[in-house]
Amino acid sequence: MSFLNNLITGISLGSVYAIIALGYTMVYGIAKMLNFAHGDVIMVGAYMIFFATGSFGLNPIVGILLAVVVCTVLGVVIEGLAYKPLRQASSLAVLITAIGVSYFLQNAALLLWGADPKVFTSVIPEGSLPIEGVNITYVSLVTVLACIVIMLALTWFTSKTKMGKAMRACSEDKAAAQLMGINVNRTISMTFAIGSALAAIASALLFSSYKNLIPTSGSLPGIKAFTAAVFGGIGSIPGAMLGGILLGIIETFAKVINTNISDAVVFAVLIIVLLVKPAGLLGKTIREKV
Amino acid sequence: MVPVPSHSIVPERDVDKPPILECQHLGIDFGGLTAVNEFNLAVGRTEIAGLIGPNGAGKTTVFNLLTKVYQPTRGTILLDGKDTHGMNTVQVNKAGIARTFQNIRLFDKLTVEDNVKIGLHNQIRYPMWSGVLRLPGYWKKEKLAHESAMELLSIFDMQDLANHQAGSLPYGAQRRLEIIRALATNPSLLLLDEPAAGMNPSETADLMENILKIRDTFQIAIMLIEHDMNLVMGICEGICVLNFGQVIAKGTPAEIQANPKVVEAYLGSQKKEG
Amino acid sequence: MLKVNNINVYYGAIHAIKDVSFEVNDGEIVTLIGANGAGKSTTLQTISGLLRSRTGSIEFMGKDIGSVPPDKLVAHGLAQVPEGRRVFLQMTVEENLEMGAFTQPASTIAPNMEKVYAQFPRLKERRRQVAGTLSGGEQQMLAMGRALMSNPKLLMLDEPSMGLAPILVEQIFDIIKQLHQAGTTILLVEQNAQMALSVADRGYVLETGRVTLSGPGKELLADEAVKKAYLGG
Amino acid sequence: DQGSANTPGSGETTPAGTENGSTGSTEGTIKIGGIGPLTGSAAVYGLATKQGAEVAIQEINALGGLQFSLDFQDDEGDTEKAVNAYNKLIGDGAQIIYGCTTTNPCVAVAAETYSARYFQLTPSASSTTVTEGKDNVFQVCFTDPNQGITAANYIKDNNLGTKVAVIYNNGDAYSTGIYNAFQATADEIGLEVVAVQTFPDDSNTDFNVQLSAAKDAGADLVFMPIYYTPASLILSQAKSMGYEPTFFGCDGMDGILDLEGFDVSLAEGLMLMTPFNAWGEDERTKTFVSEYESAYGGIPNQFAADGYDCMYAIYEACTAAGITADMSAQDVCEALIAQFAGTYDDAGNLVTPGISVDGLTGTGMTWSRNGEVSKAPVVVKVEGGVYVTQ
Amino acid sequence: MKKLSPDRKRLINNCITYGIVIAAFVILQICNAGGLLSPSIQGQLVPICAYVVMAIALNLVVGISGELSLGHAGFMSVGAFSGVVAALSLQNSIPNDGLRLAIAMVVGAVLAGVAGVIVGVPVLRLRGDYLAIVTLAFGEIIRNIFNVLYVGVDENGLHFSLQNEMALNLAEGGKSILKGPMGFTTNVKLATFTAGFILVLITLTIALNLINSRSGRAIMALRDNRIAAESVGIGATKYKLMAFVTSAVLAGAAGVLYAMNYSSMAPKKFDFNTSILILVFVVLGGIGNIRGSIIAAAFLTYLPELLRNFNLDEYRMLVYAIVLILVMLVTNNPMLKSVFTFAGRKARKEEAQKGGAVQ
Ligand SMILES: Nc1ncnc2c1ncn2[C@@H]1O[C@H](COP(=O)(O)OP(=O)(O)OP(=O)(O)O)[C@@H](O)[C@H]1O
Ligand SMILES: Nc1ncnc2c1ncn2[C@@H]1O[C@H](COP(=O)(O)OP(=O)(O)OP(=O)(O)O)[C@@H](O)[C@H]1O
Ligand SMILES: [Mg+2]
Ligand SMILES: [Mg+2]
Repeated sequence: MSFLNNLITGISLGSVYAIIALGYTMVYGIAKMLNFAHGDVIMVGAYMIFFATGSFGLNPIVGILLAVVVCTVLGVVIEGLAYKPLRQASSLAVLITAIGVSYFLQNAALLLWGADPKVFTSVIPEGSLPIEGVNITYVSLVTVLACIVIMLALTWFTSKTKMGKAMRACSEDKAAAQLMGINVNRTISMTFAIGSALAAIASALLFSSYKNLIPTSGSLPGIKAFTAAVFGGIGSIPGAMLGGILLGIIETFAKVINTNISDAVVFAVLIIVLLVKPAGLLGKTIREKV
Repeated sequence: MVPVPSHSIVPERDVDKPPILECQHLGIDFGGLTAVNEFNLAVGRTEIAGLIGPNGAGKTTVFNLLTKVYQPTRGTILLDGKDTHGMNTVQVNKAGIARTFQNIRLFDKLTVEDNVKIGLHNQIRYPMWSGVLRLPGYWKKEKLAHESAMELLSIFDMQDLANHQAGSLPYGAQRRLEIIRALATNPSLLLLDEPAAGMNPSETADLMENILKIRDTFQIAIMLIEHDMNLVMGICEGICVLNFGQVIAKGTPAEIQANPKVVEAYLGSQKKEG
Repeated sequence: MLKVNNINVYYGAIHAIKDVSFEVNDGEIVTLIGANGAGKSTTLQTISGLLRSRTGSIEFMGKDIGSVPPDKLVAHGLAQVPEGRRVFLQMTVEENLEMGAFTQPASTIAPNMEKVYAQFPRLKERRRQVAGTLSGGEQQMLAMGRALMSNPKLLMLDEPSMGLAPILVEQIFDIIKQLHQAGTTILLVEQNAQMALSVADRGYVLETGRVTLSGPGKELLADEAVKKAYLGG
Repeated sequence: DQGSANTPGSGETTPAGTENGSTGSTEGTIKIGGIGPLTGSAAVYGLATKQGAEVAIQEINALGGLQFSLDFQDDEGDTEKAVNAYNKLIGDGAQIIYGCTTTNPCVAVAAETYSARYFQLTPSASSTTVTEGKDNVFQVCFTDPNQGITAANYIKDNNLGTKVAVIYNNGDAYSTGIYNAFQATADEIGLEVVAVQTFPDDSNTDFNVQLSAAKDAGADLVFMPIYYTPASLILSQAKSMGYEPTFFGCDGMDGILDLEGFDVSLAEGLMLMTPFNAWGEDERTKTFVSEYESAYGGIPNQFAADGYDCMYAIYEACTAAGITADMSAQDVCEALIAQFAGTYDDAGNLVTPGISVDGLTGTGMTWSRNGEVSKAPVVVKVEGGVYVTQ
Repeated sequence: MKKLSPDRKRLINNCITYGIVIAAFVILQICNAGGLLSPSIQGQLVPICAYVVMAIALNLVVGISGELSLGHAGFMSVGAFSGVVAALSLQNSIPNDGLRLAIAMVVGAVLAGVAGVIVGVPVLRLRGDYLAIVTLAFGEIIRNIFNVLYVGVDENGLHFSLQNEMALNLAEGGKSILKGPMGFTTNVKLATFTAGFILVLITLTIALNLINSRSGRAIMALRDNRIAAESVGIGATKYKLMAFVTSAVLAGAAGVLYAMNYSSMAPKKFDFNTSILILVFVVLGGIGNIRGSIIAAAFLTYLPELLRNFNLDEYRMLVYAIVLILVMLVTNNPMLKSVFTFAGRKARKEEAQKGGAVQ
């Protein structure tokens, strides 16, 4: 029984990682950059929802919509101001700029909204399924479902739609993409818009399960999501989801074994998996044509 | 003296010496696709052999098999009589196979000279700490490396490009540099993948002379893939034609040009060029 | 149709194109020939907007395109097959072709694709294979097919015959002729001057960034200097 | 809206005297250099200590006697930055060091002040290593072991629980310090500890495993020597898994009721040892709370109160010792040490006793030679959303 | 004038780099003697040296070997803590501070090197971002271990425990050195600016000499084109490992220098954020550009302290973030770049940048 409950805990934790990782992979797979500011965009989204629902007592849905709008705009603005000028620069230069943006968002949030923790009011009704002995909260149920929906939607989008394919083209060869008539800048902004919108949704679910909200709340989930994304196979959308969920499960059982060194155990498992599957769980190793 | 396999076309001067390279039943599959199959060939000590065939026939793949970029699915490769089974790219190179690449693979950001010095890596050696501590050995070997590099560059008289960045050289120069880098590893078999691609006829003519020069000065075997028939027919002693991964013909240039299968699959009507 | 007025292009300090001027009339095949590093590719990239000229002007169908971004030009009917293929290595052959038709209405994609497959049956066999694993020549075919997907008015080809089997070179040039008959204007950059000049209406010879010779294809073929330098004669 | 009311920035709006800190030598003001996290994940604690102190300094300066100025530097909760901040402060002529807020930085800075002879008083760095072997460093908060021991005894004596589980932050010195003392005492007095669970740092979000471990071990009391931010999560997650033991916290727990948006009903029945009760009835507390709220918004927690008391302790010591603004930091240091610890003869017998300070966090606070404060720990219980002293 | 040969250029460049370092040291020493340095600046000299060494070390991996490492703070911590343990346990047996510091550094460097091998052997089989994430993982693991590691010393030598201080059961007069999350709290500071300067010089020499040697060329060849490098007989694992371990060793030494400047330091210090900070130095200074790393490390370490002087209070880190972003935008702007990086360096910088990790 306790095993089952731990498994459920793991899945709910994992689904939160997964939902962040999805947005992360989106940007990551296309713009080929580690957007370390992604976690902080999530943080901003959460504050939006918090004030909308908490302070102004708006309906959660409205709150989420507000967050989606704000995050999307934020994402596009960040991309335009901080990343676009670096199209020619090395991906590491962009990475560092992203870190700068992350610092910026955290400290801006600190100034705007203060350092004291805000306790998030769940956008999903509290409580759990009425099943004896197992504890499945509605939040985690919704999170898992949301994950699956988003995962399918993104997969369809990038593999089937014209825009999605254009994104992949840009991620491979910007010059060639332009020669196809693809507006590279618009396409990449688009990617950020989508990624940030997903960040907003993720924020709603993340903080519905783990309620404390401070300006730095975004960074750890951000890193976990990055880990999950790589774990599942970079750029692979189903991989991001799988990676996230597994990460959650591993983390939970690592704690069950011993909370003292649970992190070490988690990362050890991660390393072993990557050594066995060097391209992540679902990442495909495209052999370089020689 | 080793009996030369019947299915080979080694020039007389090499017949009494064992072949430098011998492929038996070589083959590889990529998923469903059989890229190369039943590839049998022997190359003489100082032979210039040609490997031609339509695009996608499997020529480059053969090179990749010989250099273990891909591990063969079937068959054996004997280099100077030794089976290269289980070797990796590095070991094969140390054993004596050097190559160039169809899509040029230089160390773009390094200078021309450094590219050659890197080719000399296993020829002129000194330990890491000798370099870090700048021991006498370091200075001696570096001087030697510099001289050898210059000497090699002089083959295509490229000495005065020594300080240029490899990546910003024009296409043709890059191809030549790749050949020099390969030579620097002191191979007994040199594989050239479309050395004349992107060169105009006059440049190609120079290249042909140089290939012959290399063979004569270093006394090594050269195997080349090329779509420029002037070059292939001009310098190759034996030619092997691939189609859909299968050898469809072997023989001297004359025989190949006459072979209807080859004309039909590869050469086409051949409005004579130049 | 295309009018290039003394453009100058630099790579940082390197002055790659020096006062180059030429024009391509509607329905012509014009070829640029020249040694490695002469500036042929640079010229094409400048026309398609990937590089910018410091001086002069580029007119396409009577419109100055000197500052129009590359992606807009495609819609205007300008397509380029870049040097070294530049196919999308991680996308399948089919997806690559779809990308070529990015600016086209969805309805035209299917028929165009059939046309391309008809010209390059090899691509049809490999339609589901990722371009990265295609052979050199297969990639070249894909690059050309991809450009054709946007039914261009002006097609710019940068060394289309590079690395192709003789039989395919012939095919490529046949296709070029067909396209020409079908009314596509073509600007052709070639190392294979022999073939290029024999199909071209007019040709320009580029040497270290300068136009040194120009004239009808046949005349250039006969020209002694050209013979010596580019025909290996 | 609430949010911008507690903008740290609004610290700017506090009247002069607290402000001219780094602008330096106002005539006749004694310069106090404060150190604590104003940014980063520990910012909330640093800000509380800063603001509490600023309230006190306003009052003190209003008295018209000794004048103080506080220059409070950010250390991001990081040792290196704390030492940098310290160097900056003494460079600007600070005479007394107030801080650090968190333990590790404080230990490092204490080593500096000890060798450079600056008097240092920390509101909240509660590890014994802070004061160990340094005669110039004093604490206003309980030491960690002290809290651990008291907690164990209190739980035993009032038999609040028969089977005890502990959840603590093993990445944090404060938490680990209390736990170790608690465990040791528990073993002595035969208090049964059935489960010990840890978490790596305060950004940790999921406590289901720790809680179910405690639950499965049948613990009826969970001891949580941790800060209130993670504690609030534990409470809500315990609720959602239907686990309702007695939760018992330490002073780090104080502030949980002021969490914006926190459902205080979750904390109903929570017991904690805090020296400060914001709902206390005495005048001083009331005025402090109101002043604090008007200046910064939000109810002050014990960090703020400790900060407030620090300033008054320094003030009283200074007046008693007749400190003047023109004295060198070193002279100030020796004088204040004498005032806090009292003076002893070579045989080590007390000659003159140290000062005794009445503050928000305790009445008759006195200090031992090794810098530890002695004040009566107060255990409160949350009832109806406020503290009720036990 | 005739074009300089790259060797000449390289030589001149290196001389400039050494020159800058030595000049900086001399000037600062003179100012210090003249009492011109504020305590704030004095206090940062040693950490700056440590960060400079870290930056150079990481640049060997990121710039020269072209692999992204997000866990270098881990090696720094291995050096830091083992160094402190060595120094404190030798306190009585070796009275001479300088010697004790030197020994501590050697110990720290060696152990960090060992860690480097343990991490590198498996990790370097991975590519690009997978390697990055695994280095991150190792960094976290190392920190996690130090968080539960207790070390003490008494007359029967060192004692280790993974539970708590009591479990060390030290004999009378024994002292515990590492206390889990507390890290060390009773360190005797030994680090001096001079020591830091010497370490920087040593690091610089090792880095530059390695780069301009047979091994260095092999490492860069693997970075630029792995397949081609293997085709000329250069084994990937050996040379990637060489760069990685050298880097780890230097990071270890830097860790010792750093730790020896504080009487107390917690494992928490050496977390992901510190690894990132070092990476910021490297990228800002120009990937593969050693001199850039030095300047960037010094500048970015000093910047936040400089900002204290403007009474920014809570706005300080916000400004820091903005400055960081702006600097990145400016230094990477194709137009402005030429202004910011004079001819000699430009080429090499751009080269290396393209060679950087995460393609
Ligand atoms: N890694 C791979 N995965 C799948 N298929 C591959 C791979 N490498 C090559 N192929 C296929 O094997 C066939 C032979 O490829 P190869 O590169 O050897 O052709 P080639 O003879 O060199 O042609 P070209 O003259 O155009 O270079 C091609 O059809 C190609 O698609
Ligand atoms: N990215 C670049 N950076 C610097 N110089 C360049 C760059 N690209 C080309 N060049 C230089 O510009 C000149 C023209 O190059 P371009 O590629 O146009 O020649 P080309 O005629 O196309 O030669 P090829 O037949 O090899 O394609 C050459 O000298 C080349 O070295
Ligand atoms: Mg090929
Ligand atoms: Mg070209």
